[in-house]
Amino acid sequence: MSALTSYLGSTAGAPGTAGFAVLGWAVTPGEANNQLWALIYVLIIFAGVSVAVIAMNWIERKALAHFQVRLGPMRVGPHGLLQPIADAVKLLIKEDIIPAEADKFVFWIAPVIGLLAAFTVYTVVPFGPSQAVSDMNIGILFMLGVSSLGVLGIVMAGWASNSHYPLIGALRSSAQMVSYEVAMGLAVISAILMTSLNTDGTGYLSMIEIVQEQQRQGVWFIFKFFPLGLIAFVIFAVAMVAETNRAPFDLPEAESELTAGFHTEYSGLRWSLFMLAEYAAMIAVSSIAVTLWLGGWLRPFPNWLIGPVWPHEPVWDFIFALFPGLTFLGLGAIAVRGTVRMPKHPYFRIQTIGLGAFAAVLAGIGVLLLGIAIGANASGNANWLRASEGLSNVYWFVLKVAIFMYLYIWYRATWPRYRFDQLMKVGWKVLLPISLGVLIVTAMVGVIVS
Amino acid sequence: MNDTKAPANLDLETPEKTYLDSNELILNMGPQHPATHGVLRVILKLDGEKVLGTECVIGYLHRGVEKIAENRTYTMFNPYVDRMDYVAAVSNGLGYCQAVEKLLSVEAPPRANYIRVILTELNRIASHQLWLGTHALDIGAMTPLFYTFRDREEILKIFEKYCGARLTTHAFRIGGCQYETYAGFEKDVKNFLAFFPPKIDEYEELLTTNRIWLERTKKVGVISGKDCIALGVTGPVLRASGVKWDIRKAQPYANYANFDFEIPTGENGDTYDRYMVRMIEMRQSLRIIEQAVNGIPEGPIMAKVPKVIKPPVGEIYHSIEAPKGELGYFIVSDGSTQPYRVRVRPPSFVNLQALDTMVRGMLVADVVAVIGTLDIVLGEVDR
Amino acid sequence: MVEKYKRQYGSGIEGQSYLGQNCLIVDRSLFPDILQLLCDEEQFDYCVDITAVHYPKREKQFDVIWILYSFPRNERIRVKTQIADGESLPSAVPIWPTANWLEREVYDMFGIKFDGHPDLKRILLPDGWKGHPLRKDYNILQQDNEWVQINLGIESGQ
Amino acid sequence: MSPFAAQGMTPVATPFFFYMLSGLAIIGGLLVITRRNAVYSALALIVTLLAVSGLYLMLYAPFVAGVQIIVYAGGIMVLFLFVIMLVNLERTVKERQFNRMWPVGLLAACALLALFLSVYEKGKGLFERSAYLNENFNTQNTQTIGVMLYGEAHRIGPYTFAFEIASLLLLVAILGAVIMAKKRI
Repeated sequence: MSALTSYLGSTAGAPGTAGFAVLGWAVTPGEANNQLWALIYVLIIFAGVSVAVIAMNWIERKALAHFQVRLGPMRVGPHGLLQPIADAVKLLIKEDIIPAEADKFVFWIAPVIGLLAAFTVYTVVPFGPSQAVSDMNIGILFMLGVSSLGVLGIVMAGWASNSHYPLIGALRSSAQMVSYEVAMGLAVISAILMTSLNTDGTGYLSMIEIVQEQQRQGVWFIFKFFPLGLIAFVIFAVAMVAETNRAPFDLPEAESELTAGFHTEYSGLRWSLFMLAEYAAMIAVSSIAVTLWLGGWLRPFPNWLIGPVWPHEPVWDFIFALFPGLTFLGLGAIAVRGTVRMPKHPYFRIQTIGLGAFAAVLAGIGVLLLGIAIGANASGNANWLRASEGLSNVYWFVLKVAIFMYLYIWYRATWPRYRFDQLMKVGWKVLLPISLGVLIVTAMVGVIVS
Repeated sequence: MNDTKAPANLDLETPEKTYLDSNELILNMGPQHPATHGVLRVILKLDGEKVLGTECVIGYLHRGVEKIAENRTYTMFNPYVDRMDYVAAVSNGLGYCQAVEKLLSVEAPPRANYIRVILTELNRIASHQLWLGTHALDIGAMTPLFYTFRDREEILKIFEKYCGARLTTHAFRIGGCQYETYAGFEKDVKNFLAFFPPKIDEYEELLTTNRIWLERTKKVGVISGKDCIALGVTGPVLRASGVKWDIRKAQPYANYANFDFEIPTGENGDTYDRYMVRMIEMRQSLRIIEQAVNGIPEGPIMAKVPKVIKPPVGEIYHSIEAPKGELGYFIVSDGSTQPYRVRVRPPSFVNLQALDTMVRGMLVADVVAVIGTLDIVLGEVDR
Repeated sequence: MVEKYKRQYGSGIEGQSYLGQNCLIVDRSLFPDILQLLCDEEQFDYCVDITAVHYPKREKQFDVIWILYSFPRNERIRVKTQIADGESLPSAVPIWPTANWLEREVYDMFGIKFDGHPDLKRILLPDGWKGHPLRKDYNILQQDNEWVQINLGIESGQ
Repeated sequence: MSPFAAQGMTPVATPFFFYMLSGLAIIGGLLVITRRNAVYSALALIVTLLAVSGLYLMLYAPFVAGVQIIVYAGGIMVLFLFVIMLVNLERTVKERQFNRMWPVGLLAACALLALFLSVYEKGKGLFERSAYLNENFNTQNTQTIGVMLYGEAHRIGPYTFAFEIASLLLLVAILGAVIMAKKRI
């Protein structure tokens, strides 16, 4: 993949020297045509997304539980922290069941396709100006295209199971995804149109360039031509929930109607692949939204605190550079509070120690990040500064994506499920006309302004 | 009255002519299915997602309650009725006890009647809460389930303190109540009266004006009042279709004539109206409980009933307004200690018959919503 | 009311009241006209229940009972008839659609057939079951062991 | 002149990728017509489409490649599968794969091949000239397509008319399909 993507590298950047500062790399490995670093990035992102999915699993169960006046997992590890791991182990060692009447090959390959599609999009997700595997000049198209392939996995799973509920789930899923992709694509186009509203009139499809264009224009696109950007963003935010089959659009796996929808017949490892793909896809579409409308890795208030263009204002830079470390310290403090409030009983000793150790690890990471930020600022070493900046880029990006993840949980706790025809109605009769209108109005405003 | 077609039976063999000649799908919903509230099996004939017809297959929970009754004495059979509509066990017990009392020509003393009314209305609220939680869950809203179960707990606590059981309470005896109220009963009930209205507001906040909830329930599973009567549908379903009929008002029993309450009715007979009717019913039940707990008289709680119950030869039909509709007991006595025949007229069983009329031409998701809104309990359907 | 019908039908009809509840005892031959009349002319628009009672020692073994309710009159009435084993009754489904399942249950439990019922088959018990459990000669401990063995793969349902 | 050379980059295993992708496309195409099960055919078609989009990438047409994936693999094929799942597959499996019209089909295919070959022979010069698309393919690729299809400020692009005609044709096709399929509107 990286070999291919390297051909697509955009600006002919000079290949930087292979330094230690991974996060401070001047260009993406893809641009630098550096296969080794690209591979390392891929591995880091793969591991990172997997960990994020596992963490998301725990957070979703806990948050949902607290929405619903219950506690959620409490037994495996302190506050159920090890629950996802226990679940993963359980799923891995479960018997692998393929229904006798199923189409073996398609049944086998369906979750793989879903997972592949969900993970491949991360090659172009920009965690920072150089913190991406590659920067394709059609980045956003690539993301939309590959994530739209995920539905194939669902459709194939539903068909291959040779059972009625999965089949209906697959039918629903295919209709749903195709219809919402249209509205989603139009919303994306209106954001891309905004990238071209600069002095030389060049627009960008590249993920990194889109964010940098927001930086240059000094505004996140969600606030551009208020409320046009906001409307497009909301349309995307609705469509992306539908694209990822989450509540209230979780019809393909509606448990009260179709038992489990397209993965009714799946179990064990294969089922967990679907789960992984679903969460990975959620994170992926959220990162599209973050990139297009919420300024990607840009920290908040870019123009208010330092002017419309992006000169480095050392004081604010420094203050914002402290955030990642402080966040981890805060999480550590929450864990410490949990440790202190653990029941004082020998039975809970191991759990208390475990939670304390977890707090220590979080605090340690926090101290390390703070150290990098403070040290870089104090020493003024360019490499260190770049590393520190890279870290905060990744931090802001992840934070914004995390907000979307929380929204996903919130939706799920609040809303009933749409019915199939209503879902179609919302997609075709509400979202599509609005997104078309927004696109046209954005174009007109853009012409008038420029 | 006769223009409602009887629920035609599903012809599974001959394929119907469907849109674009695509195949119709026979979908077996249940007996193991998350949305069928137990072991109901609904065979759906689908064109894509559209329901062409349904057929209910019931009886998976059949325990032969009516046969058991013929082999037990009147007193011994009393706990069995709790196992029919197990989420409204108190109502079942009330209906049975009153039927036997009628057969014996005995009247329960006033204090017993007040206790009966309080517990029955509490049970009606508990039943509606369980209905609301599961119905909302069927439609996809997870959270109300946990809220309703949290608050139902308060009612079950009162039951537990009163008679020691939470679900199958066996609270009443033939001739009155076995137990005097425990100390603090009135306080507990009054606390509940203060505690619960904000909780109903909370449920309504989550659902009543929720756009998706409105779309999922309005114009779904519509049944007219005329159809309801023809199909024998009773309870909130009938009232939501605009028929203002409640046995508590129409043929009052157990002191209900003395209480001031209203019968909520709907207009459209759709799922949303049924939802609203039940929500208002909960509030009305609170009103009844309030009047009852404030006016509860002193006195005996048990009428003079012989130790061995031997009703004279004869037969009786007595029905009460259970949370789900008209719950009737038809008892034939041959003068012995055992009933010669007990026939239970279960509201869920008869209401379930309307499913086909309500879902024809709708979508699969609506079947789930309609099963939820009919508020069936399979223990009662199958007996 | 009873008088009116008595005049019309003669001795086939008899009124009875016990504990304030009215009962109409009607001869088998007057069905289904009497039900139709009750529904149309006397406004008994709601068929509450249909059930039966088994008296094995009688010549006409079964009492079949319709419990009717009139919304306009707020009144209940029972209609009762006696039939012998093997005799069938006309179905009330054309009059009250609700009779569909109720008659199926009576058929299931007593083996009384209803002519003109759209789909008379067992409702609570499985289709292949032998015997009708609410007949008095059906022992409560008795089960269709053959069915249990074939369909459930266990020795006995006890 | 290859853009790689312009950027001082070395193409890595280009022939390998070309043959791999073409091979995949051809194998996929063969599977489409030989599989009895329509779902397999559709899946094979997806493989072909993806391989073709890979070929577009190698031709420095990333925009077309992306659109190929979104529209064909992600959109149209999903609809294909949707329809295939709704129709009765059992009958198609039983039917003979190739009926006696196959020589005619082969003939038509050969004629098409000949047409392609002749176009290629006649238009060799044209293909080379089109390399100007690639000069600024990094940033200008999408813009160039836009200019070709829609034109610039006050000038109609070379393919604008054809493009608009094609979209009109599609509109008519949509209307026709709706009218034919819908029993009443």
